[in-house]
Amino acid sequence: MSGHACLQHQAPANPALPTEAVILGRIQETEDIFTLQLRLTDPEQQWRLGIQPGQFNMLYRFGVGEIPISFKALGEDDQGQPVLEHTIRAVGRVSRALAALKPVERIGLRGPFGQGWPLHQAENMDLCVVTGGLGCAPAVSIIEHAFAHRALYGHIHIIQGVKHSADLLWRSRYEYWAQQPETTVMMAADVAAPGWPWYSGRVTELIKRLPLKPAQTLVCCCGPEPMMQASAEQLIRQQVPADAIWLSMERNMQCATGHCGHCQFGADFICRDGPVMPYPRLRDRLGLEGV
Amino acid sequence: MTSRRIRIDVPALTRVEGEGSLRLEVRDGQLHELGLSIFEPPRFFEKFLEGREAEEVVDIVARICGICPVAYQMSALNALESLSNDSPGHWVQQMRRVFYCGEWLQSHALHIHLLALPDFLGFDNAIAMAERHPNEVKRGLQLQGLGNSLIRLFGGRSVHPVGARLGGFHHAPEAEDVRALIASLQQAQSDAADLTRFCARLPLPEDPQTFISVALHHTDCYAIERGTLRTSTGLELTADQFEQHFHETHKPDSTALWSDFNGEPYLTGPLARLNLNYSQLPPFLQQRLNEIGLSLPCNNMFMSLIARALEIELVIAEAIRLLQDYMHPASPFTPLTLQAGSGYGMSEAPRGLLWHRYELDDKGLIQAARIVPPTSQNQARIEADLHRSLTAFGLDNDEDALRLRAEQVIRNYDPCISCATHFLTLEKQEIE
Amino acid sequence: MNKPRIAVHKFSSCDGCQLTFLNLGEALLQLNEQVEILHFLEAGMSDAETEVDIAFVEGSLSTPNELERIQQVRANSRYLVSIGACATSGGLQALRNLEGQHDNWRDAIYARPEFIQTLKEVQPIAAAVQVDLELWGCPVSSAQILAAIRALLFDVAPIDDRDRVCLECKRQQAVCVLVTGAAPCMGPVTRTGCGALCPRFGRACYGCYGPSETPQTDTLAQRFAGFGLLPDAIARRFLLINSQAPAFLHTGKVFYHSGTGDQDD
Amino acid sequence: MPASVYLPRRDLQCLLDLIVSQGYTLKGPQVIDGAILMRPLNSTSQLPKGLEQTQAPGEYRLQQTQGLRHFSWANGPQALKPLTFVPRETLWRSEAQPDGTLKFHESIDPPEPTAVLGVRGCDLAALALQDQHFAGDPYYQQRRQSLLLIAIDCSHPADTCFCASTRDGPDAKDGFDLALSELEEGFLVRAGSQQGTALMEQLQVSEPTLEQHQEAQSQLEQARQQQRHLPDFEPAELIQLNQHTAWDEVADACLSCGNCTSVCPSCFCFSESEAPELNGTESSHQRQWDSCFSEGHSYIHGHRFRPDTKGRYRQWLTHKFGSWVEQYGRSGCTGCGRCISWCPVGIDPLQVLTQLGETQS
Ligand SMILES: Cc1cc2nc3c(=O)[nH]c(=O)nc-3n(C[C@H](O)[C@H](O)[C@H](O)COP(=O)(O)OP(=O)(O)OC[C@H]3O[C@@H](n4cnc5c(N)ncnc54)[C@H](O)[C@@H]3O)c2cc1C
Ligand code: SF4
Ligand code: SF4
Ligand code: SF4
Repeated sequence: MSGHACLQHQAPANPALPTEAVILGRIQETEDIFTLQLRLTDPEQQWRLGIQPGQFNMLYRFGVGEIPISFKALGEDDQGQPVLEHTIRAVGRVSRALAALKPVERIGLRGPFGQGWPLHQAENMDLCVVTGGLGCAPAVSIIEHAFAHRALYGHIHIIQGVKHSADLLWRSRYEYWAQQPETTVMMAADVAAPGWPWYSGRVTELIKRLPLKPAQTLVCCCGPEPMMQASAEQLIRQQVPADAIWLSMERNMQCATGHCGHCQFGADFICRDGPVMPYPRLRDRLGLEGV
Repeated sequence: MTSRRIRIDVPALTRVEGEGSLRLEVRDGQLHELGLSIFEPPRFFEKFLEGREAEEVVDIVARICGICPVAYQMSALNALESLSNDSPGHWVQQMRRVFYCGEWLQSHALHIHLLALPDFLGFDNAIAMAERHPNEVKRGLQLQGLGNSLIRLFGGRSVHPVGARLGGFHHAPEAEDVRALIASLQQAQSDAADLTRFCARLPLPEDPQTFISVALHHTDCYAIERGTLRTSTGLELTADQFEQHFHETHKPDSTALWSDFNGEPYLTGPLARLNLNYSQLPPFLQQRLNEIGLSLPCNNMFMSLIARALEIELVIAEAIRLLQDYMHPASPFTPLTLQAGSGYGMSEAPRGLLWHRYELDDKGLIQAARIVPPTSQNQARIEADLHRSLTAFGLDNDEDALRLRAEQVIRNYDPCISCATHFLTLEKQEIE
Repeated sequence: MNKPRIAVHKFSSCDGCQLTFLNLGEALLQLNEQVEILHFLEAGMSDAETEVDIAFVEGSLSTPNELERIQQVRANSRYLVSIGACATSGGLQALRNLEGQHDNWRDAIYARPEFIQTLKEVQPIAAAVQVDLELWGCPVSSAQILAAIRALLFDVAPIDDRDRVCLECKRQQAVCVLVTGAAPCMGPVTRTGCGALCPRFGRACYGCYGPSETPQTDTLAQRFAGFGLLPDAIARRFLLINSQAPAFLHTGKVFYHSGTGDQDD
Repeated sequence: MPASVYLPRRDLQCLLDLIVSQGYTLKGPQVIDGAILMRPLNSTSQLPKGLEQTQAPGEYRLQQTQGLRHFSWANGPQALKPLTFVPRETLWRSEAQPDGTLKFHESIDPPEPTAVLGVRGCDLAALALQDQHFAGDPYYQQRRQSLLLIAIDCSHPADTCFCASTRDGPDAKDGFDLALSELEEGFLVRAGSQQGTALMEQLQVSEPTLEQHQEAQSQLEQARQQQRHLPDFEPAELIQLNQHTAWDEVADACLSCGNCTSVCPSCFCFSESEAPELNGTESSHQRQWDSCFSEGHSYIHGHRFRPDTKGRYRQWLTHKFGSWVEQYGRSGCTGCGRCISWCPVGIDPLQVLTQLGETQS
């Protein structure tokens, strides 16, 4: 049982057309990461709240453009009504323009798009969430989901790797998770500044130390492709079945409906066939330059 | 008169094309110093033309001036094509005239509305003026836009158009685009007539002076894209005779050269053209002259404004006439073979005579080029005019009034200072 | 609400890019509702020293005075946009850099060369000060200008489209002049923005928008050679309006004065 | 093969009139700027007559002959793609209301019914591929459904054509409403849809003679004798040949200009952009043809997956001939040869494939 089952999925007549969402809340998470809490203003569009962890929406800033942003979580407003949460890092044109918005302002939204994490397959299993790089929203969504439905999952391993210890964003979040029962949080920095309490070295080294139960672990991995590949291969060496390893991929996306061609990864359209995909499907192509 | 010293420095003239400055000093009721200087840095265009193919010339000379690129292209083509035994033919000749009408229309409308009118209606600029006179400004912008559309029809874009080539055009407009444009031109005719009337009602200063008018003349029509050179002194010259009578000198505080006609300042531009060719205006414009009570020839430079308005009416009518029976040609150009030698050409840029000379070698490359644009020709006239009009206006006027009057006088010539800087030729040395 | 303040400055140029503003037609009046134009000599606003949010700079740097003036413009503006080939690459007048003949030319032309203060080399704006956005093209189009202003009004960086003319040429359904007529078209290495004007008019692009991203200029030059163009003619294709843009300069120089096949010896 | 009827050449105009009388805007081949383009057509006199062409890598030339045929050439720079997947269009508009709310308006104009005369087998095959790709795209679908297609069996393939080896030509296989086979004196006409049958029934036609059948047959046989062929290679393995030196060679020769993808009738990539009005209260969201040869195609913030020509060429070739098979059950190439002719430097992907295939096996 996952998500809000009451929300029926309903395909829109024109998947290219956004609907309006109002910003109810805006949380500054770090200097350049912020979370938007959104409500869809059109009652007929509420089906979109059926979005699952790992899926994404296209968020539109009026006059500027649209970008793909992963679903983070469904929260609640004061009245107990669901609000859609997206966590965004301000990096370029559109994301910065979104960052400038305040509550009550409106944006456009369309989605959900793509394949999310395999929640059903994960039920009753241990979860191992491996992320690399700077703040990875798809990983957060599955962790949030697992804590929201804690009974459905076994042990939760959270592994985060960063290049430099200073890159770790959202430290408080990890510290909070680390305090939860049945939860392991481990962090690695390739280069660590003095005072870094966690591991310094590669994520794969951390993975080696994990007390995994390979046969009953589902891996959710998200981050730079070389890191995901190395992690997956390491996990396989530790007897985790390849098809229990899931990766969240990233490519340029314009339409999110599998038409614009930008997100092709070999034969897959990341927006439609992914972004979350099982490792065996990606294995041959990962690491091929220019694919 | 009490002893008074006024120094007026307009370090950067506004509402002229390009950059120039004005300095004048009145001492004890006498104009002590007066200097219009142009400090556009030299761009050495004539040098860049050396070693280029004849085909490349139109794209290069267009870039001397963003305001009247068509004029540069047409004068250059006239000069280069004079080196061929063939001519581009009737269709090309007519369509070049239409193309040129577009430039007159856009340039004159721009000058009247954005550059000159604010002077006479008491605003700093057209945008401020638009708040009080929205309809007039919109009308002007629409006329200007129409001129641009006409240029675009043949050139793709209105600044540095890409359509002109040796022997004709690269591309002939589609008949349906021509039809659409004729409709807009017809609609604009009453606006243009209103514009002339509007200008004629403005309280333009009375300021008669004597000057020599120089303009092209053509037996068949009001000269625009071709003709022979005529002066109000009764001379008639072909392009190759120009250098015998017109000379340029370098004035120290300026990057521009000054041109004179047998040692005298002279006027080129709308008023000079009208003075020499008014009898060729179509009947409806003869009527308009009566209606507004303008008698020609006219020796008041302030009437240049009205001359431009009349020429706007003229080119709209000309464009309609020439496009009326538009036929898509089998080819938009005639292939021409150019012989080695010196080619001379001229045409009437919106602000006056534009003369070119090219020396072509037997490989088809340009050996030398010389270009004399209108602003250098009017330069001496502008200074003479400033002297005269400011004195007539009354040097005891206050500083602001003097400055405004001086600027108005300069704007009468619609000087295009960006072009005023490249007519730099080696020949000058010899003359010095 | 305070309207953003705008200035339009002119350096060595033909005025064509400024004219893009004056050619906006009624959009010019609309623009005036959105922004406050403080300095724009040709339009009659003169306040060169005022602080502005956006300064548009036309023209290249070719005198010592211009070098000083651009510093001041930079200091006074939050966002500096260079517009047109002159400002972005030196423009046509930068052709004089190639010959290095500046002093000779000047002395030969002017009776009083001591009054002519010019730099030995024509430079683009970015050679002297930091430029926030470059709008290429000779001239820039009004669509480019309006898009840039609109983006800045939304407080976002304008889009810098570096695709080549070929892509737009095909979108416009123009027929390729290179393939049908062996015309030495610069479209494959030239930045889009003009709407593929020249090919639509049946002629070869002459590169007035400057180099595109990853411009394969050497490859294209080889193709021109295959069409029978002599080295100097190839050089002239690259060394024209954007002769100082590195990619064009590089390939142009390879062929420049490298022999036309009819030397005396 | 469905029964065909004979239409004398002089009666071709009747077919055009019939189509127009049914409310279609008719487009057909015409010579524009030295190439054959599909333009509004109302008279057979606008059609090329006796026109032939030579196509070679990077070269396309038309020649006028004394012949009477209207279709004695292979193709122009574009297939049907611009009619269904248009080069640039607005997808929707948004409006910022004074109260701060946003309104979205879908922008799909009902297309006018359009008939196209002169469609080739390779183009029909490519259309079928795009039909698959754009299945869920309302913008494409609307226009697609308004098309009436009059195909022509190709009698004069160009040197660049290899449709026989992709099995998409030279004759029109399916997906047309009517198909014509041009003979010296007239046309054999066959219907491929109910609409086509209905049209055919309204034409003044006769039974074809045995000779006419034979003429069509031998002409087709001859058209099948093409010089170029799809080389042998294993589509699924193409992408694994990532390090092959063939890529370096082609990267040196290629301009990264994207002409090959733009003329390719099956290429579907597009990019989206926002075009806000100056007033700041209205904006339109547009899409336009893009190409895997553009820098934006592989861009994500801070990284380009294919920064250079090598990677871009590899994407084009491995997608078109490789991953396409996995995506849509067949290769994305229908043998029209456009990418060969319209490449400004005359790169022939078949040669690159051959090179790749040689070391592969
Ligand atoms: C499936 C998916 C989920 C994502 N989820 C999140 C998330 O939850 N939070 C978050 O902060 N970021 C997320 N990203 C990345 C986010 O989409 C980019 O940071 C964003 O597109 C950058 O756009 P920009 O206009 O700010 O940057 P610019 O660098 O100005 O980019 C210009 C344009 O390029 C395209 N583009 C650039 N980067 C990317 C990218 N990484 N992916 C796709 N298109 C791109 C967009 O069209 C963008 O507008 C996700 C990306 C994908 C593909
Ligand atoms: S096609 Fe080339 S030369 Fe012509 S306008 Fe465009 S960029 Fe300039
Ligand atoms: S990825 Fe390249 S080859 Fe594939 S459809 Fe897009 S443009 Fe064509
Ligand atoms: S293969 Fe040819 S057409 Fe395609 S991108 Fe390269 S040069 Fe351009």
